[in-house]
Amino acid sequence: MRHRLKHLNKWVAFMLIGLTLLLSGCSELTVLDPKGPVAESQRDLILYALIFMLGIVVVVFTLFTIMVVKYRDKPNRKAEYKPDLHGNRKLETIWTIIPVMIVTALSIPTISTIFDLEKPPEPSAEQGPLVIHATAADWKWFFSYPEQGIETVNYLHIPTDRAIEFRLSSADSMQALWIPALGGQKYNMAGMHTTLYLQADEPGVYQGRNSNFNGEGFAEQTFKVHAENSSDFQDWVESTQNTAPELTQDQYDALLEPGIVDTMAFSSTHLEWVDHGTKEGMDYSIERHRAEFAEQLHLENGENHEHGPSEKEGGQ
Amino acid sequence: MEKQSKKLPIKHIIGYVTSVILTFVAIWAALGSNLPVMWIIISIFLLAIIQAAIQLFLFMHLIERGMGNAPWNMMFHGTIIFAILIAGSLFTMSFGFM
Amino acid sequence: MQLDEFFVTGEPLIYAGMVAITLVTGAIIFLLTYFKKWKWLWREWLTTVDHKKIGIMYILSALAMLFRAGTDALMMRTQLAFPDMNFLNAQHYNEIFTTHGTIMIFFMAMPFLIGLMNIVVPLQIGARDFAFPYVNALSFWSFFFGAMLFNVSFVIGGAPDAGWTSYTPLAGDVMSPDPGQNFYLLALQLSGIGTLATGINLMVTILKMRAPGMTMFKMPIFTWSTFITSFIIVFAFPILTVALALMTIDRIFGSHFFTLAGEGLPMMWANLFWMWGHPEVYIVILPAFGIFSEVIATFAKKQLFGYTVMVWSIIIIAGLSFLVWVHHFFTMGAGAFVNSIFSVTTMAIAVPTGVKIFNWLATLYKSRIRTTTAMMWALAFIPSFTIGGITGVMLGMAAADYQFHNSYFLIAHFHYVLIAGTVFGCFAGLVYWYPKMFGHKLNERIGKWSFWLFVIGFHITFLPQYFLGLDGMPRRVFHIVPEWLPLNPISTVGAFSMGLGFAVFVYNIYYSYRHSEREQTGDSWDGRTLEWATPTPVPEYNFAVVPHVTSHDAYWNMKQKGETVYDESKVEPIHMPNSTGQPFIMSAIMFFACFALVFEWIWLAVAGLIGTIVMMIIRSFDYNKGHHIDADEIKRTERSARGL
Amino acid sequence: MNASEENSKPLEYQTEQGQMNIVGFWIFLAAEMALFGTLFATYAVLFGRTADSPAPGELFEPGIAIVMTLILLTSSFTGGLAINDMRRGSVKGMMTWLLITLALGLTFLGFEIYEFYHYATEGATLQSSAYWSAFFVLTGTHGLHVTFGIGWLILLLIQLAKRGITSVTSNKLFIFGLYWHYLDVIWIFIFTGVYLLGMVI
Repeated sequence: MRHRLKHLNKWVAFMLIGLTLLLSGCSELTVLDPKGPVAESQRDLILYALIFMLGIVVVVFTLFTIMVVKYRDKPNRKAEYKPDLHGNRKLETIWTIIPVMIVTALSIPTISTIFDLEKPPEPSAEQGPLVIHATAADWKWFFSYPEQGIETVNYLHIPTDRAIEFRLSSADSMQALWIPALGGQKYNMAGMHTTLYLQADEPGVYQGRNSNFNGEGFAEQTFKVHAENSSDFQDWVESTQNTAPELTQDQYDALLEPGIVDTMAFSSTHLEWVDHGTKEGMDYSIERHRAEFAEQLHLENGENHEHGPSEKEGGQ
Repeated sequence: MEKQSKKLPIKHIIGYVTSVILTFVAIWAALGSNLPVMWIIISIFLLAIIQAAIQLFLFMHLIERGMGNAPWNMMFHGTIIFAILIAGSLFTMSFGFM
Repeated sequence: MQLDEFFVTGEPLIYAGMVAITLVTGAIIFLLTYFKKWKWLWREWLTTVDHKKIGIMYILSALAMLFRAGTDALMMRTQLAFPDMNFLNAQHYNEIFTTHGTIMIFFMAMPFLIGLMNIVVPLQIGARDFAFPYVNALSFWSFFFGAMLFNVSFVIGGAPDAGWTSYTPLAGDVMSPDPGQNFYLLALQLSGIGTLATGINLMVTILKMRAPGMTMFKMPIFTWSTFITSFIIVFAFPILTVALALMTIDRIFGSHFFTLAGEGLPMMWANLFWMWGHPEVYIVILPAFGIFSEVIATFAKKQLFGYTVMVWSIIIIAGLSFLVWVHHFFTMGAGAFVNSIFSVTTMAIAVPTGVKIFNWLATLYKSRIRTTTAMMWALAFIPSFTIGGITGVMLGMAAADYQFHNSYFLIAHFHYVLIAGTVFGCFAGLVYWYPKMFGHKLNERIGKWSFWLFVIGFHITFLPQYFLGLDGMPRRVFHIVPEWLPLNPISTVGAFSMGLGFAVFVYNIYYSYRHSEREQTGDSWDGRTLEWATPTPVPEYNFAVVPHVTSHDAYWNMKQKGETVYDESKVEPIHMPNSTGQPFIMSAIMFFACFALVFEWIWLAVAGLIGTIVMMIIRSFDYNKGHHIDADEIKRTERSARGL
Repeated sequence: MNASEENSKPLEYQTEQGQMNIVGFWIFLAAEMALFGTLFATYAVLFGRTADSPAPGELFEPGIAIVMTLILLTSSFTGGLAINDMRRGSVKGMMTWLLITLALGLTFLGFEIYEFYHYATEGATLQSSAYWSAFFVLTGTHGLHVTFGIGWLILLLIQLAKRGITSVTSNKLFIFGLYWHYLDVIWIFIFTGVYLLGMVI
């Protein structure tokens, strides 16, 4: 028996080494490598939970190994055999109370984080959050900056160290805005507004996408997020205001047709004539493109374009 | 067997008369009274629940010898599911977005 | 309608599928004719109301569906192996993952478990059949024709492509105008009615037909889990019925429940779907818990630890299953308060589940473990399911779920619970009860090969997917990008290992049929519950004499006391229901009606509906009372089966 | 259970199968509770989503709804009297009450069809808006249940006329009685939740 336990120790050591390696590898994973306070609070919550979970795994796996190794039926087995052991109140109470305590320990930070996520992250500058309307349409993104009076398609510029208030809605199917490096997702739905607060602390280019399946072009509905410091952002806003064309309703209607489009920029927003997040605006797109929704793209991998909209940015 | 049921089924008649009265009270509460809307809603649903109970117990013999516990048990849980479905849907689909 | 619109054209893979279907169908027809088995097929199988035969048909269908949906999975994994794969295009990939999910849940997991319940529950409680054998046959055939209707979409009309959750408005008539989605709606409706009927049937059977002395808390644990599962079915399936009907009315008759026009509310579909959908996952996991409890107790040669607590934890899980549905759409933005409530209810499920895990471990304590294949499936379940369970708790934390949702983390989680729970459970149950069903065991050596291939493959497939999810890989994309490279090919390799494991499992069925020793006694594993008290093969009336039960390990106690279940002096004539072709014919007519409705041929559908009503009227006027098996015949059967 | 106790039970309970049928039907009714609960939930959530079609308060007429309620309530009552007579063994009384129940059921259905037709002419149909879809499907599902019940009752009347009151026929009629009362329970909630509420708000 002692001999076997020694083996067990070796295994445990192996597992711990493996675990450390695994965790160091994890810091490469987008979700566990946050670039802003929202993603950071979610990462912290995940790691906090992970500690408890690994504890449970260690306990269960150890008990399991001991039971299976020790009580296997084989010749010359010395372990005790008690076929009529039918239960033990005390033990069962203990392993009811422990999960209850773990669940409580997980619930408290979860709930406080849930409420925090509904507010802009702690203001790092005195100005309020930057409002961006993120409107999804099959299979593209419109980002409208109402205060700046500009609109981009399939790419996004945001200032660092300032909270972004995304007002999410959809022109047609249900979609979700997800920028894993900056924080979790929320759904875009026609006829509804959802609000998502995100913030970038480090300048950089991050991947964003629609994460909720919505048909053929789903895999290509991605965009790049350019996080830059506020003066660079201001420069970009001004140059877009000055050089990009105005968005006309006809052009916008044409863009709504289901399909994949390149990046673009405009010096006005579609919010002037329709807000898909209201009951009045929810059938705007299907009223115009009913026939096109029935058509197929025949999208093949690698065809049409290289994984999502091209790097080139429109309007500049 | 004859003794089981009387010529004049008192239970049924009581149930019927009460139901008719309750119906008219509900109609009066909804259309004729000046109660605040919230109170109207609560009171008419209370009246509906009483009427449903009359149907179940006086007409449908929910509790009757020889049937065991399954019928009332299932109806009890059915009522809970009924409530979860309506209240839960309103809670998530309407309340959450207000 | 043009013929080339009717049949799916232009896909080499689907042409290959058509050829395969034609060949297989041709081969079956040829073999049946050549061996003159048509009459046998009709008399012994299509018209049977015997719960054991119906159970076998359920399991065979489920295995076929596992093959079909497993092939889908392998095709998906092939496409996702490398970033530049062009094995499936976007549309085809969407169809494949939709059918994979739908078939696995509705036409594999549920019928497999219901098949096991069919065979085992009446035997475990000492009953002669179901409470309503006719309805049982009807349930099976409506499931079977529902499955056929769904699979027909593959070659006729086009497969559904909106995901197994079919979220509106994507699945509505504007964005999915093809008949594919109608196939989904009507096939699920048809088989769902059968499931509901089975739920009611099993509840009444368990409530009313238990052997004398078997109080509720002396029922075997698998019977308990079946009872609670049936309870969930009774309350959850009507929700699905309504949700499917509403979407069908939306699509075919132009109403506005889930549409964008007419101020419809697409998210209401998600709400209704998950109000059914979350109880549904417990419908497929609780029976598996029951199977593991039986298998572990038998092969550990020890009483189940904490029987009462095990039962109560099932009941609590069932209750909570109706209170957590919102965690499937935390990201819908219903507000912090709503999300907090459902976070807590979700995590609360971990408590009874955790208790069960520890009770299983405690059952192994001071036991004597025989590592048969069935036991190995059950043992593999404990650690694998633990991983699935704890990641489930993490997904239940709404704030963290915003990052996990729609990602491969979620995919990994539910495959960890559904494969390690349900699929391992089905395999454990099948191996365990196989001798009772077919009169011979499955070969142990080949069984262990299939076990190791499948279990190792399973972990290689799904463990990497947790990390892919954390790396931002969303579910349902039809190609990967180079950043997700090293883990995706690994996952694909694992999937093929699972496929191989399944192939070996099926080969084992064939091999054992040819070579396994036939069972001499009814008690193949030194069992504990009443099903092992019957002779093998089980006579159609199950128990010549209904046993008297004193504990939840009824047969074990009888063996300990040296009692026998069979007392020839107590044999009396037994009343049995007659075989009937009505359930088969009625389901076939419903299939016809649903098929017509898929293509919106309303008058044909109405004709089918009238046909169904006529069948119901015929049934209403049918006062057939069944037949009796006389005592002498029973004695003869028992003597030869028991070798007396 | 001894023989005398067994005999003191009503006829419809006397066979094993009869008892199972009744318990099974109660479980079915519990499932129907979930079914109608889902429809009510849909109705409640879609309340107010009338788009361009008329609001319910404009179209609902208290008169029709009250008359329909009283008809169905009375038919539930007469159905109960039929069961009472069945237990007394009075075939004639039972058949009379059943025929009255049938007539009331048909009248109810007639009113409902008229009501639907009336709304359609006023511009509220299944296709008008989310609210009206929910209204027609909720009340329509109840109406379909009533229609089914009427068909069922006709079949039972034929069987009762042919076979009289036996353990099998009485079992069937008792189960039909449960169904018929249950439809009234549902209607009470439709009357309250749809008509009264629609006129209050």
